[in-house]
Amino acid sequence: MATRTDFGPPYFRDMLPPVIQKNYGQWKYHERIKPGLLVHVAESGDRLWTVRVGSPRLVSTDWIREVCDIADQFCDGHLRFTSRHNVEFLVSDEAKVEPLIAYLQEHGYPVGGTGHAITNPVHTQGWIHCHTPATDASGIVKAVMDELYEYFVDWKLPAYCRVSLACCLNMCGAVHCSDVAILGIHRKPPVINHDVVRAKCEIPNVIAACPTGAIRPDPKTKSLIVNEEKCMYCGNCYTMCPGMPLADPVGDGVSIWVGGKVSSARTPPKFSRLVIPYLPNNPPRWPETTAAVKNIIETWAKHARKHERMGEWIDRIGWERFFTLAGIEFKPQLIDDFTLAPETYRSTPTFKW
Amino acid sequence: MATRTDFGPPYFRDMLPPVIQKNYGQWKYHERIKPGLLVHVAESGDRLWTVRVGSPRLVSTDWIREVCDIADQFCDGHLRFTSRHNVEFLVSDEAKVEPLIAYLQEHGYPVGGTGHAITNPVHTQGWIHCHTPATDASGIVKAVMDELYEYFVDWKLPAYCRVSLACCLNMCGAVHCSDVAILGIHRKPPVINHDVVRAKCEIPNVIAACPTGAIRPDPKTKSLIVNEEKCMYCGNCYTMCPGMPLADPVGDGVSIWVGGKVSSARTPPKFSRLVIPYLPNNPPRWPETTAAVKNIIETWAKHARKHERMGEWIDRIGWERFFTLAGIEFKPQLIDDFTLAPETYRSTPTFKW
Amino acid sequence: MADSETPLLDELEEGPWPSFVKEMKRAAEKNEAAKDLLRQLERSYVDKVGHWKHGGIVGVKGYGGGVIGRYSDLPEEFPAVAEFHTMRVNMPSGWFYNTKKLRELCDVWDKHGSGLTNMHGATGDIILLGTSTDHLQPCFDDLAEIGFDLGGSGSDMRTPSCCVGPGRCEWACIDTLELLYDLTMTYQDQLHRPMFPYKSKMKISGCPNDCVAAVPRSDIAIVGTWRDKIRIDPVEVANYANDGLDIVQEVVMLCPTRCMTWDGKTKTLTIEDAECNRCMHCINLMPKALRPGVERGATILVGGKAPIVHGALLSWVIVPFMKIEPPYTELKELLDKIWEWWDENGKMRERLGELINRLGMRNFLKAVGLPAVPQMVKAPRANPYYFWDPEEVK
Amino acid sequence: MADSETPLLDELEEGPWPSFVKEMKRAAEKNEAAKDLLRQLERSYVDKVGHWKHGGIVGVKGYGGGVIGRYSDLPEEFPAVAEFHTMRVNMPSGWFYNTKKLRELCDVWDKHGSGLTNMHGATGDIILLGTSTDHLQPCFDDLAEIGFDLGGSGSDMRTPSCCVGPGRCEWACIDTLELLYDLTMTYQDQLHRPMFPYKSKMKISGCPNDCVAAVPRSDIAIVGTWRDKIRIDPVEVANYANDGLDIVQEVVMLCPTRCMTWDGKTKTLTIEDAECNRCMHCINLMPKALRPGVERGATILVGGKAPIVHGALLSWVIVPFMKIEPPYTELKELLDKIWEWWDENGKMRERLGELINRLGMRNFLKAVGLPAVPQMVKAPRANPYYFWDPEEVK
Ligand code: SRM
Ligand code: SRM
Ligand code: SRM
Ligand code: SRM
Ligand code: SF4
Ligand code: SF4
Ligand code: SF4
Ligand code: SF4
Ligand code: SF4
Ligand code: SF4
Ligand code: SF4
Ligand code: SF4
Repeated sequence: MATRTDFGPPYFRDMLPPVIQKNYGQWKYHERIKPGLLVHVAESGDRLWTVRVGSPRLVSTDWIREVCDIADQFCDGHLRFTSRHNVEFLVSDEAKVEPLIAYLQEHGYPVGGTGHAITNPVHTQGWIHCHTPATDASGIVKAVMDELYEYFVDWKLPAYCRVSLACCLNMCGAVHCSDVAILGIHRKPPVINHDVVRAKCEIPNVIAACPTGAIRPDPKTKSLIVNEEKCMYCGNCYTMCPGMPLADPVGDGVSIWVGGKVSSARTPPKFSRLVIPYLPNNPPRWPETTAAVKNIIETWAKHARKHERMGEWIDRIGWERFFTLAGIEFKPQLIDDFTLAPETYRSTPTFKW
Repeated sequence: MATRTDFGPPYFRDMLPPVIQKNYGQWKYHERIKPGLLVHVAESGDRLWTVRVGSPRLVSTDWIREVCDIADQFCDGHLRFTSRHNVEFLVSDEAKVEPLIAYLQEHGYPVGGTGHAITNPVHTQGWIHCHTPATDASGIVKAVMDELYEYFVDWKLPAYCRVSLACCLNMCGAVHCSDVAILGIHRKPPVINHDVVRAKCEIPNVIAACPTGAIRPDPKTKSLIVNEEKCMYCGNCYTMCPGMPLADPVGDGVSIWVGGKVSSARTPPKFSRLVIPYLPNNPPRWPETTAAVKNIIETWAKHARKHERMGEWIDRIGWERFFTLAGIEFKPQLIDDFTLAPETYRSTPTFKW
Repeated sequence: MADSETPLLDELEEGPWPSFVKEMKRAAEKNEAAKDLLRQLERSYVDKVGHWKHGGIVGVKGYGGGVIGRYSDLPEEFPAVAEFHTMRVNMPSGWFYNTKKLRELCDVWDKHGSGLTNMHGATGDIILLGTSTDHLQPCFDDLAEIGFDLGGSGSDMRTPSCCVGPGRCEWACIDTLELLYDLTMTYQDQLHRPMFPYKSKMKISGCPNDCVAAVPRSDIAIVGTWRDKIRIDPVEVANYANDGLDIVQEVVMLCPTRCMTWDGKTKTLTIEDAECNRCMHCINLMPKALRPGVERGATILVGGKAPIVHGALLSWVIVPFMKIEPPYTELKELLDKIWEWWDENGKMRERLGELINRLGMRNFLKAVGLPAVPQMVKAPRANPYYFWDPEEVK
Repeated sequence: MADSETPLLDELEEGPWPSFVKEMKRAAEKNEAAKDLLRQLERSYVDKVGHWKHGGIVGVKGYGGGVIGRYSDLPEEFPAVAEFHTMRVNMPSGWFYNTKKLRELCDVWDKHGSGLTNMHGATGDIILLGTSTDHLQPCFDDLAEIGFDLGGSGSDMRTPSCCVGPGRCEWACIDTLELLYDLTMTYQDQLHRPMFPYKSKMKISGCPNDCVAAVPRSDIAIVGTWRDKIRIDPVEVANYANDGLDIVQEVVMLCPTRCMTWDGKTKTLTIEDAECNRCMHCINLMPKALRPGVERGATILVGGKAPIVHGALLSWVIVPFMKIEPPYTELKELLDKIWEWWDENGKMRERLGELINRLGMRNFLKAVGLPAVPQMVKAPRANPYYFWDPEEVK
């Protein structure tokens, strides 16, 4: 059999429930009925209920089949996933909405994640499957979400709050614009294995990969030298060359970033910014990390105005005030010294004590 | 006679009028009585009137003596200059205030420059005395201020407005944070005189001086080569090396920048930003430049709210709206492509049409 | 518990949030690889480092991407994950499924892989997590059978994604789902065969809420918007006010352009539409009363990416407004020009945004034939270091 | 007019703004150099280029700076400006003069120079515009006689300047005039003998209004501020309101931190002082009613400069608050450390701000012994590229 290629993904229209087929592009408005439950009303008057549940993302085929069973029972076999990896059950029969929710709650599916809630953290592979992690992904997310559970299933927050995690600076979790980001970091330069470098790496490419120009060729060893003063442990050299591993039980850990956002609602997208440069890897529950995240979110929840995202709140009160309110110590690492650093320095005597 | 050195400037206390000697550091409040006239009231109840007049800055000793005569007549011989080169007559006798003003107005001294006015443009040498100008200084300032005169002697503006001029990118006029800046620019790369380069220039220093790395040594001529594609005519190489002049009657001219500010009142200091990349040198009155400056100021005056500086107004309405309101065409040069350029790009679909 | 091989991970079975450890254990019941994965992960929890070797190139016939090779660095201890490659499977637009398709997928994966998946990966693919080299081709063939193709990896166009859009959202200004499908099909070659200087990501959101994070997370972001006025239903506005929405505090005061006024007496909301920047906030708060305009299209932004190499970037506006209608010719011509310029000028591992920074936005715009407009910038330049075409200087 | 040698410049005698051309003509009546300057300038107005040669090093005994050498490139045509050097004369603090001193200065300059001056130069000096090489030393000697010393030029500390401060301003939080005099005297050597990698400017403003443009225009900016509460005189506040100041629109709404509330009924203004950032706006609008607090000092900012070489910079906060009292020991120790670090590490023509950017703020702070505090930044870093001391990683 000749291999068929380039046929693309299944056509989405074949997947849509009839109510969507009929009202495609003809939605008029929606309402948030309660946490985890939306209703969308079409111009035709038709209604579509969505019940959103949290997923661990790393799931077995059994879990998928289970979810399918539920969709068969309540949604005529239709469901979708969200851009943040939640499951959405698409219900066209009002009578099935409450039974579905009851069923889900009974079976341990967290119903929520809509509106002014914390939704599913976008995250990454970590020790499960990647070769460059500075921390785990699924484990921290589980530990953090156990702590933040109430904010997923209920509306207790002033605004949206997106928590994300990436296990190394590659930032596959695209944490760079999250209200709260958890980012794995290394703190030690690569330990060079010259044999591997010689055998497997293209020296010029490795040199070019270093953002700070810390790597230079070593004619003596026919390998590389890292200027450790200039290395900020990004791991980019390791991505290019297996001879330069950075992972280290003492060096590795987690950093916390806050105030990013993606949407352009009210204010344009913002980058998340470093507030805690290092917390240790402390499996299985990363207590320092979960505590830090919870503290930040609850400080924000306590002080922000309605509809004010983390970053919008901080922009209003000032970063210096954020640190006092959250009780976080300001560390030298927080001061930028990369290429756009001057844009972050304060050029005015106006600030708060 | 052995030369005396390092004795420093005259001691300022010897210059202070008695009312200041007495009330030094004990001022309580001030009032802006009318354009050009301030009164400062001391804790002691003493009062000091200040009458401010515009100066052409480039003045003869005769002018200084004339001003001294006036100070002798009305101020017991005391006066000062301001950080923007105006003269301030310091009057301690209320009875002399109005006669002084009458005298000044009669003799062609512009009384004004205080409060919500345009004050004296900080400016530079231009063709009068510098070796690197791309335009003149005093001439444009005179032409512009003739047009803006009413805004100096009266309070017709929503807020402070600082106009400044520098005749080359060295920006001695420190125009980089002005409400409206007039900046001389070259538009042609240096024309290299290899003999001069060889005789007078330190090649490595010239190469290092170029912000874009456009200069490289030419082993053949023992001189330099400029990569014209990379040259943005900053003139920095010429500052280092007389063999690289850029001045050119066709290439040279003026650019217009807006929205900068210095004070931290309300909002932190801001840089001025390019809105017109080139206007021709058209002495003696630079009509294109004066018209452009006037148009910008009057557009701002018409649309801004009270106390809203040029840059604050633009920040509120958005730069895209500034261009439509001012009727200025947006040119490709306005888009940054220097080192901090990405910070100026728009990362949101939210803007005005 | 005392005898458990995975005491640390076992702790993560507790707690209200659904447990990935439970999922791993479920898979481990049927699958040796899943079992060894669990054991190796426990080891990582003890050692505080990962236990995968660096990289490894594997694939399926005719494709250059779509599979991530992975090998344990402790193959003796965990032989079932000695080879443990991931397949990235292209999801349907909007992640819509019927249960039939999903079950078929599960069957294929139980046959060939660990039975573990990510639903979904951060780029949007279905991630089939862990199989051996010799299963790759058969697995692909079986996937093809049920209509699932691979997504991207390596220096290719990555699997593009889009928000739910017209499928369920009243604000979709463009047909995100159909556009995504069309582009995916048009660029199958770019998706499957790495040929670029580096990865290129595309994401499509139906409106500025950007539910698929196009602006920060894609080299090419297509975000729906409109050119005309917000449509107001005054009766519904008044209803929101009556129902307790504080229109002044929650809407008017948070409008970034302050282009709204509220007359509390007549309960009338007025929008000075020319000053509205279409941020969606007021619409978000009153979906029954306010709606995007009817002259719809998209803003195109480019350059977004994560930090590697020169720092993270958000995408930048290069086309303020483009009509987006089949066959999407204008858009595709632009995409082709962008990729061509990048392909010609980009260094290895240089994303589009970094190349634009290196060569200058001005050069980029010229190369792809776009005019400079103020909508592209937050503010014009503050430095006087700009260039002239010798033609202009006469 | 038809016969005038300077028809273009003559046009600039018209109009309401005082004319520098008139001034030049006045000087030209008595002085040949002033006359040739006028004629050469007319030539520039025709040619649209300057007519001065590049540079030229001249000076007075014992000093390395203070004189700007200048030579005409048309010496045959304009022989009286063949040599036409400028002397930068250090002005008194706050540009305060009595007429006696000024007349003495005029006499010296009429004797030795063109009779033309700038009152003042953009850095603050008295600019004596144009003399010949052989007059430099005698002119300096005569200036010394009447107590005027030279200012800076070249790679030295430039003539520092300050706002009028306690001389006439109720808001001065530090004694700008005295501090300026003291620093000028302390650093005479640095001022007169170029010894740095490049120029170093210092400016002192008494409050955040920054009337001497310290933040954008100096490498080292000293700006007065306070730590405690704004002092309110409630009666005067009410008076302003009664006199027509719209306290809500003009004050409260423009307060950047929105830390003020206005009770229209009782005419009471309340400031939540902890949230005030001391921007001065409310004080500026109601000088009779509001005043800076009493615990006063200065914020120190460094790095400001014009664009050459790597782009313009505004100064950055490095000390949020420092008491500024004679003998200013803490301040001077800091200045010494800053210059020392710059001197040791700076490349030729590298201003302080550029050096900090090149070596990193972190390194700078460490070298001068200042702790990292949030007041130094608008926002913490957004990129994950940061360093650790090996000592910290244990
Ligand atoms: C289902 C989903 C789209 C999809 O194709 O999968 C979606 C669906 C909706 N979004 Fe979203 N958003 C979805 C991801 C996002 C993201 C992307 C992300 O988080 O990575 C964003 C950007 C977040 C950010 O700024 O960091 C996003 C920012 C918004 C906003 C703007 C919120 C804000 O004020 O900043 C709205 C408007 C609102 O709800 O007020 C919105 C509104 C909506 C509405 C109300 C749109 C509608 O009329 O149907 C939908 C229900 C929202 C809810 O959760 O209450 N959606 N939405 C995504 C659900 C993710 C999840 O499982 O939690
Ligand atoms: C005399 C002078 C100081 C000196 O030592 O020479 C001075 C004197 C005063 N300034 Fe100033 N400022 C002086 C240059 C400046 C500068 C510097 C500059 O323009 O280069 C600034 C920064 C301008 C900028 O932001 O671009 C400056 C920004 C202010 C401000 C803040 C204005 C704002 O809203 O942004 C105030 C407060 C106010 O007036 O409301 C102020 C207030 C004052 C007060 C009211 C202070 C006082 O209580 O005496 C003085 C009279 C102001 C007036 O003109 O109405 N002064 N003032 C300077 C006069 C320059 C001139 O001749 O025009
Ligand atoms: C699987 C996934 C994480 C996840 O758990 O979901 C992932 C996993 C990897 N990413 Fe990623 N990236 C994944 C989404 C992302 C995203 C998010 C997105 O696409 O929206 C980003 C940030 C956005 C971006 O591309 O800028 C991302 C930015 C990176 C980078 C840094 C790229 C950059 O220019 O900054 C690298 C490093 C590289 O390419 O060398 C990288 C590299 C990798 C590699 C291939 C590791 C490597 O160095 O070669 C990881 C393989 C892990 C494994 O063994 O399975 N991954 N990666 C995501 C892909 C799943 C999918 O196809 O759906
Ligand atoms: C006279 C004066 C302009 C004026 O008409 O007032 C002036 C004139 C010159 N400046 Fe300046 N600068 C003058 C204040 C400034 C200022 C304003 C300030 O000090 O507040 C600046 C911007 C602030 C700064 O320093 O960053 C300034 C930034 C420059 C620069 C660019 C420095 C930079 O780092 O960006 C240069 C170029 C250089 O140093 O090579 C320069 C160089 C020059 C030279 C020496 C020309 C040269 O390339 O060698 C000019 C001599 C002109 C002449 O023949 O008389 N001048 N120069 C000002 C000094 C008068 C005084 O002492 O009071
Ligand atoms: S963030 Fe880093 S460690 Fe985590 S999956 Fe991506 S590349 Fe791997
Ligand atoms: S880890 Fe990053 S900074 Fe360090 S040597 Fe490798 S590429 Fe360079
Ligand atoms: S701005 Fe340029 S041309 Fe003008 S005085 Fe300064 S250095 Fe000379
Ligand atoms: S003018 Fe400026 S950019 Fe051009 S070569 Fe000289 S230093 Fe370089
Ligand atoms: S991006 Fe806009 S159109 Fe798409 S789902 Fe979100 S709110 Fe709806
Ligand atoms: S969409 Fe945004 S900018 Fe437009 S009126 Fe609504 S809140 Fe204001
Ligand atoms: S800076 Fe402040 S103290 Fe100095 S003159 Fe201006 S307002 Fe007064
Ligand atoms: S000084 Fe500025 S921040 Fe403080 S209360 Fe007044 S206006 Fe507000």
